[in-house]
Amino acid sequence: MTNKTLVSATVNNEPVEFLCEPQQSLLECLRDILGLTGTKEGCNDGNCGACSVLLDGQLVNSCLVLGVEIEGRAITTVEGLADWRGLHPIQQAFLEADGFQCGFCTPGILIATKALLDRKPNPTEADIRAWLSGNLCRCTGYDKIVRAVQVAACHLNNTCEVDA
Amino acid sequence: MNAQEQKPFAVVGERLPRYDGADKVTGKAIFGPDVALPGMCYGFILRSPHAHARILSSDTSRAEALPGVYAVVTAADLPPAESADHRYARDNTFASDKVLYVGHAVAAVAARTPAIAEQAARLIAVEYDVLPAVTDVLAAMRDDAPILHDDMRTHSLAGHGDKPSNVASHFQHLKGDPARGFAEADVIVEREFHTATVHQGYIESHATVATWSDDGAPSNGALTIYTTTQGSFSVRDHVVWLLDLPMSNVRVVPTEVGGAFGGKNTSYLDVPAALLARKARRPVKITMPRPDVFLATGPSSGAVFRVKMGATRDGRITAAQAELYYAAGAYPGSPVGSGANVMFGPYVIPNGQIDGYDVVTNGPRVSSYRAPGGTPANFAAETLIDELAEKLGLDPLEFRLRNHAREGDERLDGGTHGHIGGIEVLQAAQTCAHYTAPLTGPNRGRGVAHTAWGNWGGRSSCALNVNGDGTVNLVTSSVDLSGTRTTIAMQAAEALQLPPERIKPSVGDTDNTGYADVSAGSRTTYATGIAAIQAAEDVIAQMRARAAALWDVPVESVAYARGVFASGADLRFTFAELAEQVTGSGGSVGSIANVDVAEWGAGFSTHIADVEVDPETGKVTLLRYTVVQDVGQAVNPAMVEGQMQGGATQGIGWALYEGYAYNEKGQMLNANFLDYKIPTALDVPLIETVIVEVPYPQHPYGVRGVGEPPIVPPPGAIANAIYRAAGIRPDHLPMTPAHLLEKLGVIES
Amino acid sequence: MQPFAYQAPTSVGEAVALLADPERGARPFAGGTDLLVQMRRGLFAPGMLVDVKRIPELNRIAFDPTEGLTIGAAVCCAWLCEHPAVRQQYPGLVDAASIIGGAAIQRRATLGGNLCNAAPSGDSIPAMIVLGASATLAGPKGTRTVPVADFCAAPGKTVLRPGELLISLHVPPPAPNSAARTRSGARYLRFIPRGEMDIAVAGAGAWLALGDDGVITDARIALSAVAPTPLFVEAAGAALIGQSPTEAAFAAAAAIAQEAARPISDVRGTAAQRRHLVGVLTRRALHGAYQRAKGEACDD
Amino acid sequence: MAIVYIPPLMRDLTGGRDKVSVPGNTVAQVIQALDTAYPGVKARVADGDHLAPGVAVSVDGVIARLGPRAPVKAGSVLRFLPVIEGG
Repeated sequence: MTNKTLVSATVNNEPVEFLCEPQQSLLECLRDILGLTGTKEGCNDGNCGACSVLLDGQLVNSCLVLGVEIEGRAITTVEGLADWRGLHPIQQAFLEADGFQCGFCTPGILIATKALLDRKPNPTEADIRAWLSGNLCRCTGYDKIVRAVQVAACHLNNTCEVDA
Repeated sequence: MNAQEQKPFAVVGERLPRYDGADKVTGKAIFGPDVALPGMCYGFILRSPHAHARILSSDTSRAEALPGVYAVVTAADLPPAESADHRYARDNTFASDKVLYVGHAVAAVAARTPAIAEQAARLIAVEYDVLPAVTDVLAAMRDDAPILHDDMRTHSLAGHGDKPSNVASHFQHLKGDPARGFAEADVIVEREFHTATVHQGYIESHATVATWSDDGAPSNGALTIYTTTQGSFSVRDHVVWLLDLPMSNVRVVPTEVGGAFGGKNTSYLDVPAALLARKARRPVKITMPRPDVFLATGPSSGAVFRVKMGATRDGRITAAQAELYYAAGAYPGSPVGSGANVMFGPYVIPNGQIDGYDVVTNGPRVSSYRAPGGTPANFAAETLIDELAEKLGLDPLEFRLRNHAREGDERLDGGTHGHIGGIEVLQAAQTCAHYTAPLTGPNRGRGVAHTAWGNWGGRSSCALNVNGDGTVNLVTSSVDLSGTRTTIAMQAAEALQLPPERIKPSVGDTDNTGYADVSAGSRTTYATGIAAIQAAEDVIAQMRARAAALWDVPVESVAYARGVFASGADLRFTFAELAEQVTGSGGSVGSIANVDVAEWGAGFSTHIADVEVDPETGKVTLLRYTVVQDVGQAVNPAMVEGQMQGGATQGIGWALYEGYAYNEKGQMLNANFLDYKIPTALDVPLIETVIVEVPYPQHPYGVRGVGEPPIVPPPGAIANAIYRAAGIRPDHLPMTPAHLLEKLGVIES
Repeated sequence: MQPFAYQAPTSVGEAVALLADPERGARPFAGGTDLLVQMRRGLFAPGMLVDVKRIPELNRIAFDPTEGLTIGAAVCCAWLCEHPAVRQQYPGLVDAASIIGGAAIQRRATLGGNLCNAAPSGDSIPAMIVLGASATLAGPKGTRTVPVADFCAAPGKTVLRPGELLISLHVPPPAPNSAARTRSGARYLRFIPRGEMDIAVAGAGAWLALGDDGVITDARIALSAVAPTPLFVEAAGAALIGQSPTEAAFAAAAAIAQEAARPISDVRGTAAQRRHLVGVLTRRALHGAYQRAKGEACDD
Repeated sequence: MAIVYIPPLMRDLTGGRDKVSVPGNTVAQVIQALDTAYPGVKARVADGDHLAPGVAVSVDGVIARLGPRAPVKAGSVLRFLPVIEGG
């Protein structure tokens, strides 16, 4: 018999309840139980960052968090960035700056970017590179990702020049 | 002239946002591992722990008996092979008599949950007779090497070998008289290079869902496969070939693709999933764990090069000679042929010889990786080019310019260069901000490398359908790896003379589109773009005819420009007005263009790297990096820059960090993203791009392929920069800190 | 991953009771950044994970100028590195704690886990050893304290007894002597091929104290990834006592460290490379520790 | 007649000639004609009805996807080349 646990948590500002087994990672719970497939599995060992989510506002690899651990806690995934007003300024910035190619690492990078800009609204290029070093991207060479984060920062700080 | 008048195109050349962009930044895009079907169960593949072993027996009964298991399949479930190639493909799906690499698939299980499937797979008892393994290409060529295929004889145009060998084939290009060429040389340089096997390293693993519409009757079942692939039709071809099914009964639906770079040209999970789904009588999903991606999918060849070049004091290359030894992995098919083409590709070699060897080794069978075979060959050749320039006291770009091929010059493989922009690229590199900026500071150096890459055309299909409101649906069978929906739609918009927001592009499946080759070889924007333009021209022709009929005027009198059909002074329809008329009566307008583009423009790329070498640790830091490339005509410059930056970064990884490490048993030691080190955001600087546009005349807008050339020069450019910084010439890829310390004489090798 | 049970006790007593029950096959679980990966690889299959992150004692950081620093075993690296007193008083610890993985790993990985994982390459262990840190353990028979230098027994093996749980790590106050003007500094450096996200090829931690006359009064050197356990090279530190802090003295100490190293060749580096790096990194770490002892910023 | 460039490794069969003219309306017919004139050619470039593994043929500078069944015109130029793939 499986020993399933009922977990109550908040995911993208919505209350959720789900049953999971202790060995199921948060990533599996999000994707396979809650149907939130925006969060991706790249390596399942914490080395690629594709599964990045926010746990109580803190950046974590959801493959290295157990689903049972999130009892009473709040998760933000890529699906929780946009709201009824439209895309989040970070998403908008990645569109404007072509900050992705295949788009597979993008959800994790958007989440990591949110975590960065929440704590450091004006990061330097070095800050951005260091912070995103746990999020592998094989397509872009990071150049346009770094620039997209810079555009996102200026969107969020209302410091963008017109027609930048 | 103002800027507006100078601009030859309305849409092409604009930095437009991507049609699929919003789905990619919101998590809505459906990639391979995201597909789920009702009633789906899960497959798991049992793989060999041995690099080389005979399978003595296998017993699946305990797996089959486990509750929750729906099906177990092995090689016995595959139809017999009908040719050598077929047998290789069949055996690479499931090993029959021998396993040839760690990770070689032996059996597969479908079960209610992934955990049960994995547990059941571990219950399959396989008895192996372990054999000696060989992973190094030169070791595999020795007389006493373990033989992978008892029936393999070296194929060569000089005749077949007479004894079993791991050398699958040998070819030779010869031009002029190399001995005479070297005799004429004032300076001769000669080196041997060793390069490791590398992986494409896409972040999305392989994933497939297979389902049979009639619940699995084997004779007439209709199979649908959802998979992440570079070519839906190539998957169909592969499945049809191995399962002996009618083409019409196999439908392949490509998902969004999370990185591919050639690695998803090959089908791995589709046949196992189809077999399991047929036996399990329900949809089966298989997702490959990351370690298996390294162990069991096709990386690019590790290789060895022996290269010799000679030049005169006035800077003319007189002769060049190279031997290329490429590890193919378990079955023949390394990219040694394209490696040979890249080797001295940009230059006029009056006397040259290249010998290429395709050698099987106990590793996964290699697949394509962005400019297959080119990067390590270019590293070898461009190191010697740099050395010649240095010995001759010439600027390295100037030396390359003096020897550069022009249109009509003969290549070493016997072909001739077409309309190429290599000289323009070198000239742009000479004058760019990076090359003209001084580089100062200790332990720093600047290097350059330059390449030619052939690109590709091939088969493509594009359908356009005009809607009643004047919008147009565009459907192609070319899988969109990094934005080609957008670049194809932009070309259609250009040809239709409509704003791009009126075009809605999508990627179809094998049931509803015409045949296309894989999205590979830098061909998609180029060749599928030609299909889109042809379809657009046909749509306009049909629309003109319909306007002529409605107006009752000769079709020749109907002109079309900037979205307006007109005849005479007063007859006028906008595209949307006419679209409303034609869809309301007489049947709607649409067109499908199927092309097989036989000619294409080669791409040239020069890279400039500034590095700093820590002489105590051997660590290389990239200070500045510039990519200069002829793209013919940039359809979407932002996306072109992205290709140049991304390709360069893969090449940087190849240069400095990446490589399969094997132990003496042939087991890979770094089958994960911790120890198979692809560059992180910290390892590369901002990558400057210089887009050179020498239009390719065979494309209506001058487009050339873009994606592959930028992966080629980084190792050469970085190696040459390291030489300037530290005085050593690296001859191994990756150029690890340990390798540099050994070259520096700081540690023993 | 094999199925297991999960418990998240809120007291040390409950946790120890779970861990001490041999029927349960329980293991402590904090950040999970090593544990879950190893379990997925099948290296071990515990019957239960005891999540220790809800136990208050394991989540504290406390600093007192006379008592020193106490770090709960479940405190994540990011929290530790953001702590103002830690940043100010223990930059040598921040050197190590801040490079264990990228931003996301930093929010899960703990110093306690790094120590209990007992990898030869654990970056924080030499950094703690040179600071004279000790580990407080609670078990069925009560609590005990073990110097970090003695904690690791072999790759993946520690002195933890069945049922014992690491509660906290204690680092003495930065100035070890009572003489008010005694100054000390620490530095940890490792070598990796990429900028981040790698396991150390080799690492070196150094700590030294300067007397009024500028002469080294005490010094400690410890190494990572060059022996079966993190290696405390007492002789290298001892050789510096009474010396002036010159590059020559640092080089001599580094040579002793090189002699003590017992490196192997593996996928991450060769033995020759590691032995060489021990020299370079020890010298550079001593240089950095000296700069910090003087109140300067490190120049690399 | 089609013009066939003889690769260096096959010139032992053609007495050192690097270019020969033979009749044929398809690649297969050209190969057969070559083999008649220079016995042994077919065994080297073909494997039954297929081209030998790793061997491609170009007709007038274009790789012949149909292999032996590819059409050949009078005056066409054929070359035997290693197979090339793209990524």
